[in-house]
Amino acid sequence: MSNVRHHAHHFDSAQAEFEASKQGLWVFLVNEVLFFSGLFVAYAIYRVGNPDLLKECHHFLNWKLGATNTAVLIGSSLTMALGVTYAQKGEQKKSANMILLTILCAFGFLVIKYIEYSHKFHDGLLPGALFHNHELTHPKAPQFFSIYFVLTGLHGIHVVGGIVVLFWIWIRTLKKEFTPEYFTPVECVGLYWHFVDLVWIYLFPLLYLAS
Amino acid sequence: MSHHDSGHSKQEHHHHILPVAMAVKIWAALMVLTFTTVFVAQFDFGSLNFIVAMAVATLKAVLVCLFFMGLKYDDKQNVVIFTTSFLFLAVFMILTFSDLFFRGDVMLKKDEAFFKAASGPAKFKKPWNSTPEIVAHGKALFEAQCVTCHGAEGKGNGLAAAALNPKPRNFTAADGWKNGRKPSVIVGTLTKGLNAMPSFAALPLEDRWSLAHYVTNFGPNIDKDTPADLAKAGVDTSKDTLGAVESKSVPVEVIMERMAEDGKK
Amino acid sequence: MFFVTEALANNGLPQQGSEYATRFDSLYSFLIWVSIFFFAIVVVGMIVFAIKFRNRPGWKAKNIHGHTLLEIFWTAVPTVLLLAIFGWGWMLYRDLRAFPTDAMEIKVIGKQWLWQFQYDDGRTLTGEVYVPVGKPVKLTMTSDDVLHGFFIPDFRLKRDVVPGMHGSIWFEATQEGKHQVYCTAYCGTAHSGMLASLYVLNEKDWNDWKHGKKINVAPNELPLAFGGSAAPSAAPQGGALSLVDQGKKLSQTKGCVACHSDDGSARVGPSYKGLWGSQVELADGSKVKFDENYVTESLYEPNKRIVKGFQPTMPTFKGQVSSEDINALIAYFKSLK
Amino acid sequence: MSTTTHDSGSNYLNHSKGIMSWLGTLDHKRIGLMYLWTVLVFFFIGGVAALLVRYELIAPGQTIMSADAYNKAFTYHGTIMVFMVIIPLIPAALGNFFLPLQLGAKDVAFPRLNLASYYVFISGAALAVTTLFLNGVDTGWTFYTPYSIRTGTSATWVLMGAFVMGFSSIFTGINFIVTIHKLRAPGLTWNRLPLFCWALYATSIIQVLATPVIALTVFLLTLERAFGIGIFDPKLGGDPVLFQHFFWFYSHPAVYIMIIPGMGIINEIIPVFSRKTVFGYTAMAVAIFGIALVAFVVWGHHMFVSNQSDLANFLFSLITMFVAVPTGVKVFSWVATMYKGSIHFDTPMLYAFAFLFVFTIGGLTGVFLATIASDVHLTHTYFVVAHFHYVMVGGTLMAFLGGMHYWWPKMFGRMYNETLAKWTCLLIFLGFNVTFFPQFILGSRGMPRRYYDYLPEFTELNRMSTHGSWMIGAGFMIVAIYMIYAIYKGKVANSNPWRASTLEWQTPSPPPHDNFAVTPVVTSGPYEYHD
Repeated sequence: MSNVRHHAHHFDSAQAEFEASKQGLWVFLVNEVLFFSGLFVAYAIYRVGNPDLLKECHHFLNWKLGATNTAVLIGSSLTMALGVTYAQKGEQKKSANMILLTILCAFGFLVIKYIEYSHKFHDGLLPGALFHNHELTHPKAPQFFSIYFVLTGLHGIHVVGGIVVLFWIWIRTLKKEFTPEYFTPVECVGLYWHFVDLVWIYLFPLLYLAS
Repeated sequence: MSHHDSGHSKQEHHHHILPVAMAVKIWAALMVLTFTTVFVAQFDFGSLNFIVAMAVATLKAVLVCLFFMGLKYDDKQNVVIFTTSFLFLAVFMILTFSDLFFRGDVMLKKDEAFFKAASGPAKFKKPWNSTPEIVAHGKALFEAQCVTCHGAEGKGNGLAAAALNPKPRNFTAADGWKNGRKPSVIVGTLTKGLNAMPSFAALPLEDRWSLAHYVTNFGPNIDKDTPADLAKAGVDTSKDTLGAVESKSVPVEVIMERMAEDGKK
Repeated sequence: MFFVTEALANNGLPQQGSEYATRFDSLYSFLIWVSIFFFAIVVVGMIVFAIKFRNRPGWKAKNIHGHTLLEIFWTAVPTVLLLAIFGWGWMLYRDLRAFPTDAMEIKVIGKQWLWQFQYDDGRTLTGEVYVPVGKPVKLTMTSDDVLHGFFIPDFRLKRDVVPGMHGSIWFEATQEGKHQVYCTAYCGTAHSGMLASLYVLNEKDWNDWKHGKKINVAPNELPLAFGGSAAPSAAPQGGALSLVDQGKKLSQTKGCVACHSDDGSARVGPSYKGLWGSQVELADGSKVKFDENYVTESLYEPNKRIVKGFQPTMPTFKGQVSSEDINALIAYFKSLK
Repeated sequence: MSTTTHDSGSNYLNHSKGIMSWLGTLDHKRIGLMYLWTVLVFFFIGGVAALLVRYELIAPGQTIMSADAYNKAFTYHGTIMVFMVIIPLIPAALGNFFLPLQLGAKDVAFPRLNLASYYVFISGAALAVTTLFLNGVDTGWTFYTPYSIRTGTSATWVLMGAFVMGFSSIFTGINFIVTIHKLRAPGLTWNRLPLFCWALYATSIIQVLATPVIALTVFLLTLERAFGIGIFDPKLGGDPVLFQHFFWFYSHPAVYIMIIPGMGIINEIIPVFSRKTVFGYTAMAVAIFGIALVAFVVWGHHMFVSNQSDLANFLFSLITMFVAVPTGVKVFSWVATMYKGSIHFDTPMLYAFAFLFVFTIGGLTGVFLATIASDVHLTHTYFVVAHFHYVMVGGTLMAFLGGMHYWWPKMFGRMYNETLAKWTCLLIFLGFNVTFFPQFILGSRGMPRRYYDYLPEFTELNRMSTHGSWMIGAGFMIVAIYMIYAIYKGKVANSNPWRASTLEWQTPSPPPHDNFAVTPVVTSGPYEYHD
């Protein structure tokens, strides 16, 4: 594929196509926010309705691991942003490395999540009917862990999706398909990845630091 | 909508490129904020913790949006689009709360009216003193509430008695009253419940007194409460009424149990 | 087309069973007249314009872009009117939610697919409930399984019955006699069979009934689809009907007919027809004779031995049917050759 | 308004051959047609279910099916008609075809996403319809808990289907929003935008904002069925009423996803056949947005008797009243548009008349249900069934048929049999009212909905309703026959048979592959007629 990119026939300039794709992604992110909204509503209901619920439950969440994951994701956001910057400047090599770093951070995040989950499974801190932990006696604790698992689970699925698209643009960058004129995919994947970070920025204090 | 009046109008602003140094600064800021929020969470400032945590999170989110996601330099349309989503998230929350946190008589625990004759003015003066009226009232209550087990004559031979062990109290017999047959004691039993007999705390206190007076009348001899007993039962004889007549709230399980029993009758 | 006029009587609303219903009906007829008015404006306008300004030689359309004043007018007027309607509706609704403290309370339990009514004296009725005329009655309702809806059209009164919650409604009946109760929240197979009859009794009947005496009020007009006509029972004991009739009536008032037909057609459960004395095949393949013992067991522990091809959904009737009732039911089953 | 007249025999239909050239096409017109045919197939299935339901109800007691079969029949009717027919019907089929044409664009912003949305839709629909061959589903299209958790039927599949189809709807929404923002022809300013585009714009916004919530809701419900996460299940301490909030936060706006595009079509038809501009263009556009926004804050009026708090009842009843205001503005403006017009009675206009008639009834009966006291009596009864059929069938479907008759010559370059079309329109209109008007009375007299069996006093009205359903069924059959006949044998139509002035008529019929040889330049409003 050549470095000169011909825009699709229904746009009258590559610029117009870039703007359109980017806006499309923003609209997609709107839909993402509303997708998580239901869970935040449910969370709020249980939090406000049972003030002591989180006090009791968050002791059973490992805030150290949570904080580490926050740091990991923020780091990946930096590398992602740099990846976009270098792509815009046409520095393919650096861009590719930054994207690779982002992918590694994403895997790191998942590994830590896996450790957390396995502890929860071991302690029987499971959603709803599966819940069987004897130290945590709050009647609504099963619901709390339902929300915990669905929220972090869906976020986790978004991370996995992120890894897939990051990998895709990494390959394309290595193939030198992007130029200072055409880097739409990098930009869009970047936006998506920052959104994934955004969700976690709220999940961390809401789930782990609730006192 | 100025320069968007036509989708085809050229927008010749070159892309803004986020400088590497700037990106690193933002990253540093985000890390600092993360440490702050974790640090604060180690102390208990009550509801303040939550406010701080949310404020910090929002600050971080804004930084990410403005710089990493480049909204600061982006087409204003996109800014509007993205903010809309939070507007509707708020609508979703607020209106759902307008139900969830304002349920009136719906939930059992809040539904005082669920308990029979829960409130209302006191019917009798000094209900700890046995009078024909109060005994008559007790009789009515007894026939509604007690005959199934204790039997119409208070012999403890009601329909359900057969199934019960120990057998329901026989009020006509003087024997077997561990705590004596004083009304105050019976009121206590009615409130706490005994063996198979559920708590009748749902009945207003003076109704429980009325019952007590009625059942003592079954017996061979009538025990009177000494002022000491009354004091022990927490009755202020100087007053005319027992004070608050609204029922003590009864734990949900008790009601459920009772309903289940009703079902079996 | 007689039925149309008959159906449209009282704006197509059922009889007025309570004082609230009459106030409701005035709101309702107001809404109807407002609707007719606006409907007329739109449709008449449409027809008149269509004829007057039809395309014809010599006639040319005038291009009109709008008329601000007119547009403001038809925005403002409906707004005001709608707010008024809201206010009226809310005032009525508030009365529905203001529970009199002296209301007699009956507890209602909905289960698939019958209604149970518990009085404070411990009396439990299924599929029928008796209330005094002119006295406030409060129903506190909950469900054993799924959502149900308690609906008394004659009282213009409805509320969902939600498992795990207790919702209440209240009414003060003015119209003696029978009022139909429906389940309005879809609850599965026999949803449309989940009916009950609410009898409003005058003071004398009410006192008699309370003390278990026999009373005779307007007979239950349940159609055969729901188990044919049944006289209300002088609960808790049966009236002076023949044993077979008592059994038939019980099978209706206890809600059996929601699931068991007497004409051989299988509903949720097997039909009684020709069942008596036959060998019934059970889910586990074994056989059992449909006799007194099996009938009794099926009433007390319904899900112990299920007939092949049916689901274990029947609730227990322990404590709700006396041995006299069971004898009556058996006599009834025998009669269904 | 500039017209581009280029005459080569090549158009989007014969531009490339072979089944693959359709299945893999990125042409919005072909994707629109594929949507159209698919949706119409589901419409047929849903319609058959409807006829079965009506036939069962022709008399009390069992007529043709068991209670369980009946419960499944009305569930499939509801689910198919809502998720697989009315929601994609106008936006995804007609919208896909005509939005770019009306904007003077060569295609939608993201043609690949557009094709993807079609296949996502197909797979979701497949998931849902498969259950027909398993043990079916009997929850009703509302999936209320806890019944939907307990029922042994294969509800999970349908929930999955709804989840997947949700994304096709979201993709279409994203696509349209960006297309309208970025791909309008030079000179096509916001205040020159055809009202059909405004309608699709508002619809797309609702699709993007509301659909994700139902996706999450059915996802949670699936988890509830699978693991018992206890959010909605009272047995595990969950709250069944919360489910209704989640469900209606989408499903009420969804009602406007269904009706607003219909309003858009009527907005196109009435000016064209009155030969004059629409009355109060701005008010019309604003009203569409008013409705779309209010749509998000009124969902609780479905729950007045659900045991939700009285505060919520107060708020929702109050806010709901304001839906009627913009709706009224639109209806009045449509009538006013005809004033001093020169009205042509072609089939599309007849459907517009029918629309005004039934939609007005549907709207006004909505006020009955918004008023809380009367809703307590009417909700869950046949009154509600009648009301939303007057809006959905009477409104959306009438508008859709109007649009089909209006745009058919553009889509296929052929005319249908005008006389036959007019008589069929009359038949459908009568059949519709015979079917659904009696249901208002059934409802107000107390017959609950979703009833397999009913008291004898309701018999005549039910029989009448069933007979009406046969008239509608026959009507749709006739339409299908003469429309398909028209594609092959109909007389050739010129590029602008109705002398309309919006851009889709400024290109040959059927339109060429890339719509416009020369990008048109817009110089005036959409409905400026000077004849």
